[in-house]
Amino acid sequence: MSVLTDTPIDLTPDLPNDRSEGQLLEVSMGPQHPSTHGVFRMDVTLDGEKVVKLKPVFGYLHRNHEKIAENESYLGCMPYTDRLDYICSITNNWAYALAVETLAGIQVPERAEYLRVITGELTRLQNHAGLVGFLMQDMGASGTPLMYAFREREKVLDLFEALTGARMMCNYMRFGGCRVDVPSGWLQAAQKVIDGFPKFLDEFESLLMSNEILMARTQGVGVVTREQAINAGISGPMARASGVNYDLRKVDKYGIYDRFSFRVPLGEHGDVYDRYMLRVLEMRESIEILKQAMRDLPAGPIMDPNTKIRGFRPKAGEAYGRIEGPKGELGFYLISDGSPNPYRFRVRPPSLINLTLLEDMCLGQNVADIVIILGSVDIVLGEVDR
Amino acid sequence: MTNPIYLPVIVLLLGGAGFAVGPLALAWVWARKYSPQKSGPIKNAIYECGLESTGDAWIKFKPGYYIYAIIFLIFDVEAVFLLPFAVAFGGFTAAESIAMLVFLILLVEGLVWACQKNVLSWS
Amino acid sequence: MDEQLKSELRRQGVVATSLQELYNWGRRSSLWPLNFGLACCAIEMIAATMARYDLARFGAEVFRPSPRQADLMIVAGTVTKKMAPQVVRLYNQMPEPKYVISMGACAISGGPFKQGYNVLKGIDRYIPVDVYIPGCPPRPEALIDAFLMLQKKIDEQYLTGPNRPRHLNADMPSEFVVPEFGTHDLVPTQNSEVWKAPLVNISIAGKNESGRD
Amino acid sequence: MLGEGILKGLTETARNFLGSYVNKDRLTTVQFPEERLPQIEATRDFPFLVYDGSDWQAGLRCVSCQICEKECPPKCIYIEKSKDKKPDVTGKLQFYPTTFDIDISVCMSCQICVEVCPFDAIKMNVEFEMSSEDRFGGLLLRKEQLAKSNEYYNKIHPTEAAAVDAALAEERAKVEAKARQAAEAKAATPAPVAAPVAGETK
Amino acid sequence: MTPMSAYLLLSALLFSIGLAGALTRRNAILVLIGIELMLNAANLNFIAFWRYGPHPEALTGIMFAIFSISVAAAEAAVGLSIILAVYRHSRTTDLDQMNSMKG
Amino acid sequence: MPEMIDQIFVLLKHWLMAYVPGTLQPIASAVLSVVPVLIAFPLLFAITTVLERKGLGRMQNRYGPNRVGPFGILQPMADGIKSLTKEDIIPRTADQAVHFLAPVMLVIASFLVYAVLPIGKNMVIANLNTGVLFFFAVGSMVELSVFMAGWSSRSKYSLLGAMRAIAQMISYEMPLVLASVVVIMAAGSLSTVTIVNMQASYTRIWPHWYVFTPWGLTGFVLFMIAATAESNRCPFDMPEGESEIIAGYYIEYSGFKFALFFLGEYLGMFATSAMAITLFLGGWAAPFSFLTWIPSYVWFFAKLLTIIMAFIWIRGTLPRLRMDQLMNFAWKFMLPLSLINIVGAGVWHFMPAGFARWLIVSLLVVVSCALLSRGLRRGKSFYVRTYRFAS
Amino acid sequence: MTISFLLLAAITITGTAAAMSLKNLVHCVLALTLGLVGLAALYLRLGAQFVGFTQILVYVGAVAILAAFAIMMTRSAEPSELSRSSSIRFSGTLIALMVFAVLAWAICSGTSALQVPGPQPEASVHQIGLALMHLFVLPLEVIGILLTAALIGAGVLAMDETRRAQ
Amino acid sequence: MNLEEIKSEIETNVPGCRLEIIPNGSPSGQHSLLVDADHAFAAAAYLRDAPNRQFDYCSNATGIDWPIKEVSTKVKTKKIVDGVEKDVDEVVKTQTGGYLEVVYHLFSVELRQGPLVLRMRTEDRAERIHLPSLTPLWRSAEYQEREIFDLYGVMFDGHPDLRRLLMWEGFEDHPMRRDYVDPDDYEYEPTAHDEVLKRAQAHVAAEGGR
Repeated sequence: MSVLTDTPIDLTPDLPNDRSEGQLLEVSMGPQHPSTHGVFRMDVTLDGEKVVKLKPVFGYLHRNHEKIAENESYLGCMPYTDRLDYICSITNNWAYALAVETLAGIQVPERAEYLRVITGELTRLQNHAGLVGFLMQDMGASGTPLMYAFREREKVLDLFEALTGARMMCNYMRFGGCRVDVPSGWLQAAQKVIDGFPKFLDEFESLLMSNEILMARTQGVGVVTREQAINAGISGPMARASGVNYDLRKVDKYGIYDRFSFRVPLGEHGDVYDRYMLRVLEMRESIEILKQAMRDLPAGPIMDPNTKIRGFRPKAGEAYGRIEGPKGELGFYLISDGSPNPYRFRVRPPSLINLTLLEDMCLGQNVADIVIILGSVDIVLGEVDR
Repeated sequence: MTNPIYLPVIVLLLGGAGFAVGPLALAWVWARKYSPQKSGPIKNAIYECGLESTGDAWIKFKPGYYIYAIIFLIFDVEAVFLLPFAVAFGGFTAAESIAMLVFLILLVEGLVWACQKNVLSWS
Repeated sequence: MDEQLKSELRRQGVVATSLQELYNWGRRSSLWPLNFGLACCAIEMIAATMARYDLARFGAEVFRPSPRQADLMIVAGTVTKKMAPQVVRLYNQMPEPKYVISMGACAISGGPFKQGYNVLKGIDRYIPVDVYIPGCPPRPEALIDAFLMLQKKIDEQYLTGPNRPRHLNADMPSEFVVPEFGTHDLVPTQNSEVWKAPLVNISIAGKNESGRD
Repeated sequence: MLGEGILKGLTETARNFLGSYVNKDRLTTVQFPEERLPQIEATRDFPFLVYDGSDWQAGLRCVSCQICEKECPPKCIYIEKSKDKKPDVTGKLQFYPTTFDIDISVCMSCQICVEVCPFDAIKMNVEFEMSSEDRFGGLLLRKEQLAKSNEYYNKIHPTEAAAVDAALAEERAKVEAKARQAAEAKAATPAPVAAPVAGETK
Repeated sequence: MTPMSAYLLLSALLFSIGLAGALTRRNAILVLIGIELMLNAANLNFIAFWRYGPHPEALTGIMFAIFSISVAAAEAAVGLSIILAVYRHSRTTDLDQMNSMKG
Repeated sequence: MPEMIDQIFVLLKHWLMAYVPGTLQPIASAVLSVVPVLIAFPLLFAITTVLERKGLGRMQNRYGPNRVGPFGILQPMADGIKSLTKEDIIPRTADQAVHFLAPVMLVIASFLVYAVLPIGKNMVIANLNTGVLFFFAVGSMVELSVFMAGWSSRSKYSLLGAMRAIAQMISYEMPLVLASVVVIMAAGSLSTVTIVNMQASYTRIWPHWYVFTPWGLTGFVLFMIAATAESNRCPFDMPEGESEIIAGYYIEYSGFKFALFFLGEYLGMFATSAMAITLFLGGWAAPFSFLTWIPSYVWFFAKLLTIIMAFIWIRGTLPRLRMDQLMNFAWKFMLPLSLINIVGAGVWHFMPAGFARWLIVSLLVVVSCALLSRGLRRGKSFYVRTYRFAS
Repeated sequence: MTISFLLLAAITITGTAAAMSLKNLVHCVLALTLGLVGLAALYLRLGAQFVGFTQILVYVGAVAILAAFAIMMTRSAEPSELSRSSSIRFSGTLIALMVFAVLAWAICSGTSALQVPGPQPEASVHQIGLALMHLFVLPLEVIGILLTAALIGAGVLAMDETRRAQ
Repeated sequence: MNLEEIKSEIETNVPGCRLEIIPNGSPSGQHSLLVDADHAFAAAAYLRDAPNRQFDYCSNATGIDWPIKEVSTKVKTKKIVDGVEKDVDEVVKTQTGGYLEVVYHLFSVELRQGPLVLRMRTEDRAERIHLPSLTPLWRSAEYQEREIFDLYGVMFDGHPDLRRLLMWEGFEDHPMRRDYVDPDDYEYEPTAHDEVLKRAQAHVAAEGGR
């Protein structure tokens, strides 16, 4: 693409592939932009409305999580993981707990595993619901789908609050189990929320799913092929929308996921619509998992009695633990040198890596598509920049 | 000789102008009296998502927009002919209507041509 | 505005008083926040505008994406050093009168992340903040509470006189210095016009030497 | 048919619009300053210090062991340990904090201080209306602001507080039993050594 | 009562302004606008003659004006397109530059 | 008596006119007919903003503004006061004069179109013979002011917004005009007063609104879609597309100038809605003959509010279209359909009254609608997909 | 000569003169718009309502936009530093002045017979429509062909190279 | 998945490649394969493309800083002290570290295998900090390698767009290195303690008490 200016007079005819007739407009979208989901920034070069170049700029929320964790105890790192992907703190806790458990070889009691599944899947529900709402917001729906999504999210947050004490920053899991057991009446409340959720999904679908505008806007936009997705390390619903059958709940069977029967939906086109629909379908599968987990929840302790929470010093060594977070593969890579602080604390952020293909997805699309492609990737800046 | 029918329109024009300028004047008075204008190089710079805006916004746009304006102009003129026709339509026979139809079809032909040449597809 | 103050003002002239009341009423009833979220707290800020808490009841749901049309900047989340110039520039680009709510621990002091090398230790180093909401993140109710506090603060402002707020005073600064990226840190690291921290608790012989094991 | 999905969506919003006048589920707003959500028991916000009895200074459970200060991830607790010992509510001599500050402008409400406290002295409050216009003065909670009675604790977290009370009572009973034993033993064999004080871990 | 000559004088003035613009301005778009102005001056004449003429009921002046407007519109469309097309090749709308590059 | 209430404003004007000296009478008459419009519609604007916010709130399961004044009705007043007292920022690099003129011109153009809108029986500011043409001619000035706003700000986003706005407005201007041609064909006049009068009669209790014919209904739908686009309302709110280009062409406007843009936009929306009412929904005419005792202006505003509600409803539901889809929709669907609709209206005219012409014209419209929508989808068909699950 | 005429004439002349002399092309277009609106008002004053509004519709609504677009697309909004050489400017202005002088002389000497208009003639849209479909039906069709040709021609010209090659 | 097997496979297929298995002391048992920088790209390409391996998915790439550290280990040696053989604890000082390490976690989506931990080491921490970039093989490494460059200062040869990812352009340090010192930035904190207090004290001292 050539930048055409007034001064050099070029009489040679335009190259056949040079379709840029106008001057390119370089716009920076973000860091303060209504639909970059935080302080994300893209330096976009536009030819009219078409994107010819897009460079993401990160780091506006780089708050040194990894460095801070190197100076914190293993327990002290736990609340920081809440703030990674601040929408789904519980799955972050889980991934971190899993990594520490792998590092130190800790067994988790049965009941704690079930509680982890229940809270984790609830997290997935509220994350996906919120995401779909935000996606619609990016598409220009003036808040309604987002409000409905948040209406349901609040119900889940109430459950979290009743269980863990906080709406967002749950700090619920500990290596070796969970922090607290469910209070009385919680399971019934949770059951009510879970039973009510399909109704909300139906409402959501009738509001949006067959909406022509939505389909016209999202289908065929931001396509990622299967090969691209795997090569770029795309994970989670986004990878599955491209047809990659890789759900860590099935692959790693971490926790007790092999006990539940649930299906993994796969997309074919890998476009925004597939990503959006995959999340809706995953919510339905999560509800299935939740029903089974609620049914089978055993009694028992919730903490491994042998695990020392305070002054925890794992043996020197390293471990990579990963779970299927709502956004994709959330991994923690820990190196211990035998001291109470992790020597190296690395987060494998699904949001960041899912953004790898952002430019490829956006090239040739319209300005309006950028925001929905970005929305469909489902990023949280706390995790992207850490 | 001024046609009195336009007088209310002129009054409306002035009223509308007053409606727009009046509050602006009021705001100006308020700013003068109480709330001083505070300009500054950063404040009065162009907003671009919190960054310093680089490069000029007044660039050469791609002509993709232009074709729409041309077609609009042509159809605008067509509407100019269509409106008197429509007004007098009640008294017309089929022959006159067909004459208008021919006129319309001529223009539609242009539109169809534009459609087929993909001129009308955005960027 | 308490009754005594009101009568006091009434003596000065009914017109001025009622104009002031009207002005304050208008300003406080129509606080349009800037559509601007930084981190975790932004989610709670959004939650505050959502159906459950509904900030719209106070006429504040008009989240304007452009600073030109916004009155209130809710600094919701961690301000990193990379972001700080942008925040300050956005604040500068807002027209007067403008208010800042510093929401959450990170925005107030860097919060849990204050030890980080890229985290600004409080947005009030560069811009004046009206209300601070502690919490990590504060509940949506806390934001509404702070919002009400801001409304009360606006209500108590004078239109004229030496105690009038900054935006009515021509001598007060109109914009604040935007820090620049240095090779190691922001330059300057703080705006001393705005940020005057008390020097407390930092005796050279700190507590570390004395009372700890 | 083009437009079918749009009509479906319109029906949905219309249902919600009309429903908002009749159905509580479709009007979920809690008008905050006047209406409040029912207090959820587990809610946590900022820590506070529990004291027993009526005198907050004497009854403070905190013995200034400084575990919470060390474990606090963002380091927002500041404790200065007393040089002397004062009798606590049971009359036992304990260290006490001369200064106990929590900087709630830093606190991340993670509850780790509560978890690690061996004395059940620090608990999480539910008060969230802490906004302040004063950055330097308003957000530092001193000992006197932090101290809250056990009754208050029982009020905000009844289940948890009851469990804590029971555990403390049990411990106290154990101590008393031990003391009694010791006293009996003392009565039996005069020994000048005082009974070891349970609960003093440091 | 406004005499007809006033309209005609105005029309002549408009025509001259258009002409002056077309002759003096370098930018092709402005030259085109100047030509449009000259056409408009003619339109004013049509209307004025229709109004003051002996047979206003014949509407000829009006019809002429309407047709003239449409022709002018077509002219503007094509003219501006030509300018655009020329610009595409020579990257200028400056008539002098266009001229100098022709040879 | 109902007649009297109906004409109360007209009578009031005549009564007041009696006190005006003869030479000033035309001016006074003009002022007296203009002032109510200048009061009523800005007031309606204020009411609409609060209705919109509350209505959207209700759709979203919340209250909406309800604190400022009783039930929040003083909210627009507070917004107005705030806007008035807000600092006015003109960007340094902006074109100052044009920057100032743009909102002013927008408001003037928006107000000017009300000259031909009959608000009630005998209640129109100027009964121009070419009323509809006047409406469109003045309405086209809005485009120019939007361009001025976007261009003069000299911000990238505003320029993008302005380009979008103009492209969109000129694209939907044509369907707007052509959709109203059918009514003009039927009414035989460009005068809005005549058009309403033509519709203000009844067969038994049923009115003769043009919307109750196949071409009228099609025209109405086309007109409303185009009106939505013309007034930049959702789902055609690309020019200010908040989530994409932040605030579009008025991104750099602050203070009351921004409020003027708001005002202009809403006034434009009211005007096009009122035009739709005038053309298709019988203007101020009552929907049933037995309801004619209700004053005509009440009916007018009732219809207007209904349409506004529909706008709000749509805004609360639909996501935004994309620019290319929008343009395609205008040129490849709306424009051909409105032309076909004109042919349909012609056919209707030349056929004898009866069921046959109903059938034929409806068929013509429906079939062409289906064909066009298929053509619109050509190449990139979209559909509700089904998904497979991994084994 | 009434005040209204003078006012409108002033607006028209100011607008058009500004359009021909301002530096910034967008300003020129805006000034042109003003001038043409003034001209349209003169048409209205002459009783040609339809033509007047058509003028606004076509020129303000479409031609001005088109010109503005052309400016945006050729990036000539900035005032060019180089203006035509003074001799060309001078001679151009001189020619225009001379033309005006000749025309003015002709007008002043020739049209005294038509100084007073007849009664307001009927020029309703209905009549225009009738005339259009009867007397002027052939010109109408010719205009139709012209417009189509203009559409296609302008389209071809404005199309970019690649599209044309297709 | 046997690491030994993989090692020998690579050794046969990538001639000259020096590999070393780094054992992992923790119960996780995730041992890793250390590749020399010169052959790392070829080895990685083999891992990605070999039909029986197909490590097509590079999940995680990260850097680790190992500054030079003196490790003193007590070794029990038999020594003759005063003519008597005794078990004596002898402190042996060894230097470890002194390099930057980059770790890749590879998985196979097709074969559902993993993780294979691949390590590379720079020669030192100051000058010879070049490593081959694996971005041409796995796009997922693009941002992660940029991040490693940003925070640790490892130069990746062959990376298409090696710029700072998180810190701003013009920032000079590599803050995740363990010897990075924060700039002197007076932190007001009413409850300053530990390091914050030290820094604040240093600042106050530098400012001359202010």
